[in-house]
Amino acid sequence: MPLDPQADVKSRKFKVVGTRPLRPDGIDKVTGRAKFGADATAPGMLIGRVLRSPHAHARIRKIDSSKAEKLSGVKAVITATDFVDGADLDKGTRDVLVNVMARGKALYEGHAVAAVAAINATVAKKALSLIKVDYEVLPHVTDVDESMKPGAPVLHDDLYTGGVEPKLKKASNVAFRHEFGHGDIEKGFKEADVIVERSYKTEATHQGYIEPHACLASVGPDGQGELWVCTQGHFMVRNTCAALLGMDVSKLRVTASEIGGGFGGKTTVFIEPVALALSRKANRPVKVVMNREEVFKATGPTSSTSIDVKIGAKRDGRITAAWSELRYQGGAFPGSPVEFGAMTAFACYDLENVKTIGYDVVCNRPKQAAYRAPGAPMAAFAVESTVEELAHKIGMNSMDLRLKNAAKEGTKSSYGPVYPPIGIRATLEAAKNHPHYKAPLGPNTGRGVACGFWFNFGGQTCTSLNINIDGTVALAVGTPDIGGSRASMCLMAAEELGIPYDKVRTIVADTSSLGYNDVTDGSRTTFASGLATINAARDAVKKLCERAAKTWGIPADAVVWEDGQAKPAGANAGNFPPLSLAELAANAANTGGPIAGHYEINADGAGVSFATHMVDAEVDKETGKVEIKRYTVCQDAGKAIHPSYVEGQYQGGAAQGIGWALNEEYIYGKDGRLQNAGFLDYRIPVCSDLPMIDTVILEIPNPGHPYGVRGVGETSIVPPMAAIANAVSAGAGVRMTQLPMSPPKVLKAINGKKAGKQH
Amino acid sequence: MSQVRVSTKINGDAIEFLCEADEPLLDVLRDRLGLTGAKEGCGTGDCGACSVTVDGRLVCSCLVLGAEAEGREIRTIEGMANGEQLHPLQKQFIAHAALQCGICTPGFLVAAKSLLERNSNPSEHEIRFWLAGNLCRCTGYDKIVRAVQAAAAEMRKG
Amino acid sequence: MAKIILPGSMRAAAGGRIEFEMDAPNVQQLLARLSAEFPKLKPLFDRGVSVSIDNHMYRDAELQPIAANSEVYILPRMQGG
Amino acid sequence: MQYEAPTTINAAVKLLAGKARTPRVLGGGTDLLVQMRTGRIEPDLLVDVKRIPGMRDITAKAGGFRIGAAVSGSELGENKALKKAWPGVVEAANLIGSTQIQGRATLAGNLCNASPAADAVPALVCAGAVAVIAGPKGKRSVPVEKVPTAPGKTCLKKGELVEAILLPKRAPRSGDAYLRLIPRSEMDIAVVGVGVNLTLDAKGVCTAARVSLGAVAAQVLLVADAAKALIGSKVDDAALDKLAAACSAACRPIDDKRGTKEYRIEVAGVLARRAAQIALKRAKGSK
Repeated sequence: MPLDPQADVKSRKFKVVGTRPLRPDGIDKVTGRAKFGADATAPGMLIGRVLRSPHAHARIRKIDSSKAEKLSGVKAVITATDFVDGADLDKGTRDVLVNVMARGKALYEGHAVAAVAAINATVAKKALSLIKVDYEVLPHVTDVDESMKPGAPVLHDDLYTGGVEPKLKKASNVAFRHEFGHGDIEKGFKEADVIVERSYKTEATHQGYIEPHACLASVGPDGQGELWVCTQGHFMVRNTCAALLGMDVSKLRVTASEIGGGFGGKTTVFIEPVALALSRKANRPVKVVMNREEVFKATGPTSSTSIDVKIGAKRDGRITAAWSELRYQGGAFPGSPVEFGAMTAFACYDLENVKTIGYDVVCNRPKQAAYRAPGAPMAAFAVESTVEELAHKIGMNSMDLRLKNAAKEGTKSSYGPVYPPIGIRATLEAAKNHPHYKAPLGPNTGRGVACGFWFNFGGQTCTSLNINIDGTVALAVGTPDIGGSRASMCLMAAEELGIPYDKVRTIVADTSSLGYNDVTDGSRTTFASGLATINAARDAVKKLCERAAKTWGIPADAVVWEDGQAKPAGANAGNFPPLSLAELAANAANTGGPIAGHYEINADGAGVSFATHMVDAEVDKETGKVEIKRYTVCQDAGKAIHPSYVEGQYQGGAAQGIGWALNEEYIYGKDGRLQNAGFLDYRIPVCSDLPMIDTVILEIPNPGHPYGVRGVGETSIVPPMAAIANAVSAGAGVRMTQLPMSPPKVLKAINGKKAGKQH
Repeated sequence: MSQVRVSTKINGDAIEFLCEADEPLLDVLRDRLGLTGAKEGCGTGDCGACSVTVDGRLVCSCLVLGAEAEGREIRTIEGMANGEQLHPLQKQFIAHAALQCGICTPGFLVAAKSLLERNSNPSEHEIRFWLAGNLCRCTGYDKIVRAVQAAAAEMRKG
Repeated sequence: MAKIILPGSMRAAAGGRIEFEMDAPNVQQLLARLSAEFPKLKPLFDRGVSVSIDNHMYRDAELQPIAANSEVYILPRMQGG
Repeated sequence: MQYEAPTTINAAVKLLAGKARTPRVLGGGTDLLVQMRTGRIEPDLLVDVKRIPGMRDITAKAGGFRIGAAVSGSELGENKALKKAWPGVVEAANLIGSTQIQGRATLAGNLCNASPAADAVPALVCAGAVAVIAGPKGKRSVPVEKVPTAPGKTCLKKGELVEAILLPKRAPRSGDAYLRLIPRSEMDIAVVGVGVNLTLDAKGVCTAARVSLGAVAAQVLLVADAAKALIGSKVDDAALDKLAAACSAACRPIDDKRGTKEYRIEVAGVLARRAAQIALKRAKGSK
């Protein structure tokens, strides 16, 4: 992969990168013209609806759909038997197959058991009521600690804990045991003057994207299929659906609609294979749109967790040992992000002795999906809360304690590799020097600080850049735009080509128009699609120079590209007036035909990213209600391509973290059913809950990207819960160890402190 | 189920449609009239993505029946711009990067317009509480509030 | 020889160790040799791994060359939201 | 299902008293449409009362106010005279849902939905409001606290509907207030709600008071002991302590997803104290 040395990145003077032009999709989105998942229709379109399990755990004895099939207007009814049997699928894909449509057992309330396609929603609804499912209700478990206990109802009798030897004799709900770290923990704790040990719990939260999952599928008798869908990765959707339906990948074309939020929740499939299977059976286009209740019950929230942390330090604040055991439930299938929790828990610090153990646990809840820096925010909540307490116990300013132990270039990370240049120290210093840090606090108000880390990654990426006849540029990328990335792509292409931003139009191409692209996740799009865009542009520039050379009859290497023009490299190259991109494009037919640039890569070298958040929280000590009074985010972006959308990622991550910290939670009843599957009682922050969110963009260039870009989307949700817990604990005068910190929990803690139960 | 015949005005145009007696106005707009700018985020009046005005009153179209539109005047996001001329709110939302994914944007714009029609110089507090029924999961609301303030200022200048 | 470090979760499967001195031209052959020596590692590798070679992270790196003095960390396959 | 929009009360009563098995009155519809969507109810007839003259009017009556059953929260908030006389009632009504919900939701609907957590009801109860009910046998007036009989149930008989809510004439030196606890700043159902309405004499001694609690029992409670705690006092700390104690003592709450028993009991007292202080300030400020 071509790397510009970091010196170049630092010294480089950008022309358009770093400016704040209007986004290309802006007008469509403010006029209601933009087409999202549910906005598509097709001739002869049917409406698909899914029948879901009312039980948290039940054996499916029999499904009788005969009455539904006979109902006038019903065109197809499907169950698990309408998909492949899964024998040839890898374990991960097989789990998706079973999650998409239950086989043998319903593993959580909302688990799909059948689906219908009918001429309208009314008939489809009636048809669902006519499908009779014979359930044998089984004992269930929804709490992570309960699920690990011997004697808990076992979800999968073929699930044996991985990562332990010898193999356990009994199947259990513990899917895997992870372990990371280095040094000698026991030795480290012996050296410590002060040790703080605490246990924490966090509830499951949902990504809460405002657009429910929606798709429109059309499969013909020839097996050719089309799918319109809101997703973070239409190539992933194509490959997974083809596998689940036994289709050739080439026969399925997937088009990504505008997407109304994802945050990780749209990195897998739920209704897409169902819609395709219904369409295949009915031989008609079928539209399936989830309602909000289905989104909460049957998509992929993140893990609820139970975490123990123990940290020891010298009187001077130097941490001598750090240990954590993390237990994450990932719903009804293995794959909770506990390994990333265990890897990131202490990633902000330079530690001699560190050890983390993670348990991946299954229980009767929907299969978790990625949520923004999967696994990291809960671990950061536990660790950064403990670090804060440690500082208090030592009698040291917690900001200084963090600075004293902060990781730096050359630090061996808690998950293994040694860090290249990183920004943790810079974000801490930016926070410490921010006016917010010195501002006076109101009554019953606490100020909290916390750090966060995320890996970021690159992944498979393919872009195509076509020079149009008038010198404008059409750029095709394969990564859905979930937060304004088309604007960033236009900026990077314009920068390389030396043309104005508005001469470039970026589209998200369908799966038949480009090579495979990984999902828009891992904060990879501006990094990886940006990298591919820059190199596709450079490929085009090379060809443009060749065309100029041809025109002038001089060698290609005697031509340089400057300010959107081909010029002779120097006096001895000959004296020719520059040829602009527009001129070269207009004459392309005579110099060798269309001019295009391409680039394919499996991008690595995505730089890790750090953030420090600072928050003031006021606590009503009589009711336990918390109000966020002020919030500041300091984060390393490497290089901000479009600063407005970098700020937007910082602010959005902070806001989601505030919801997670204060009020968002999955609430289960004794019956194992979700009690708050709606926006009324699943309380995401509303406009009047929040203050303005101040941002500080730091730019410590990532050597792995030509412009120094680091992903920014995920790191911003890692520190908030810890920062807010530290602020609320200070304001309430009692350490909060459970999320969410809802009014009843906070008041109970305050009363407990009064009664001398906790200090 | 007996269908209801409704004559109404949408964005100034006289419109007639047939709908089910229990069919929400949102479904009529989206599925029968092709006005998909109003979005269904929840269907229970908790997210505001389906905001429209009925006789100048801001409502969730998922909580209004199509049948109730008889003789009323409905305004939707599709009627907000004056031909090619964007409403100041639309301009400022783009200029302030007040949208990321954009699914909540039509609802916010319709709601904010209704606020500025009643209060030409709202405080941040007034803006935040007026818009509390419009959920946005991307932006943290910061840039949305700033965009509304900027549009209000632009409109006061006239 | 290159220094290979496995995650702690593979210790049991690798006969109680996680650090190895081993030469392999690339990641694919490294994993093959480790699996040959410790068959119980194979299923763990098959879950998917990311690899850090000399502090550079790779998610799909089968053919990444490994130098004689490289430091190689086997890590879980990266995901994101 | 059938939709009707009659233009007279009699026509509405006739429809509701007719052969429809599960008729429902459609006012603002902000609860009704949600219940229909979630399948909790499946009405065979909807009677939209918004086209009946007077249903959307607020008029002065016997020194008080007559509020038509279809008047929306926004319309209440925009009526200066009503807001001046009954600020607690108006602020309670305006707490229901979002601006969008306010464009539709009505006092009568909030009352007839018969939710123990309804925000407007405690304020109406302590205001001594009366519901005017029209039916096949003519009209009757019922104190609002008597309208809900159980969660989701009312005293309305087949064919009856609430036509208007009456608020009494305001005595001098009177003030009311409503406070609720919700986890967010907006958009939530009350975990606890407290209404206080009091009147002072020239010396500032409380001569009359009504105190009501929401979301702490199967129905909104009118708490006589809480009123006693205020009457005869200058609403000083001692009286407020008694008020808080009486309110907490009156609670018969449940544990649910929105709050615990002990939380509701404790916070009922806290909010009662705060609401009484606001009501007192308003009473002193009013002529």
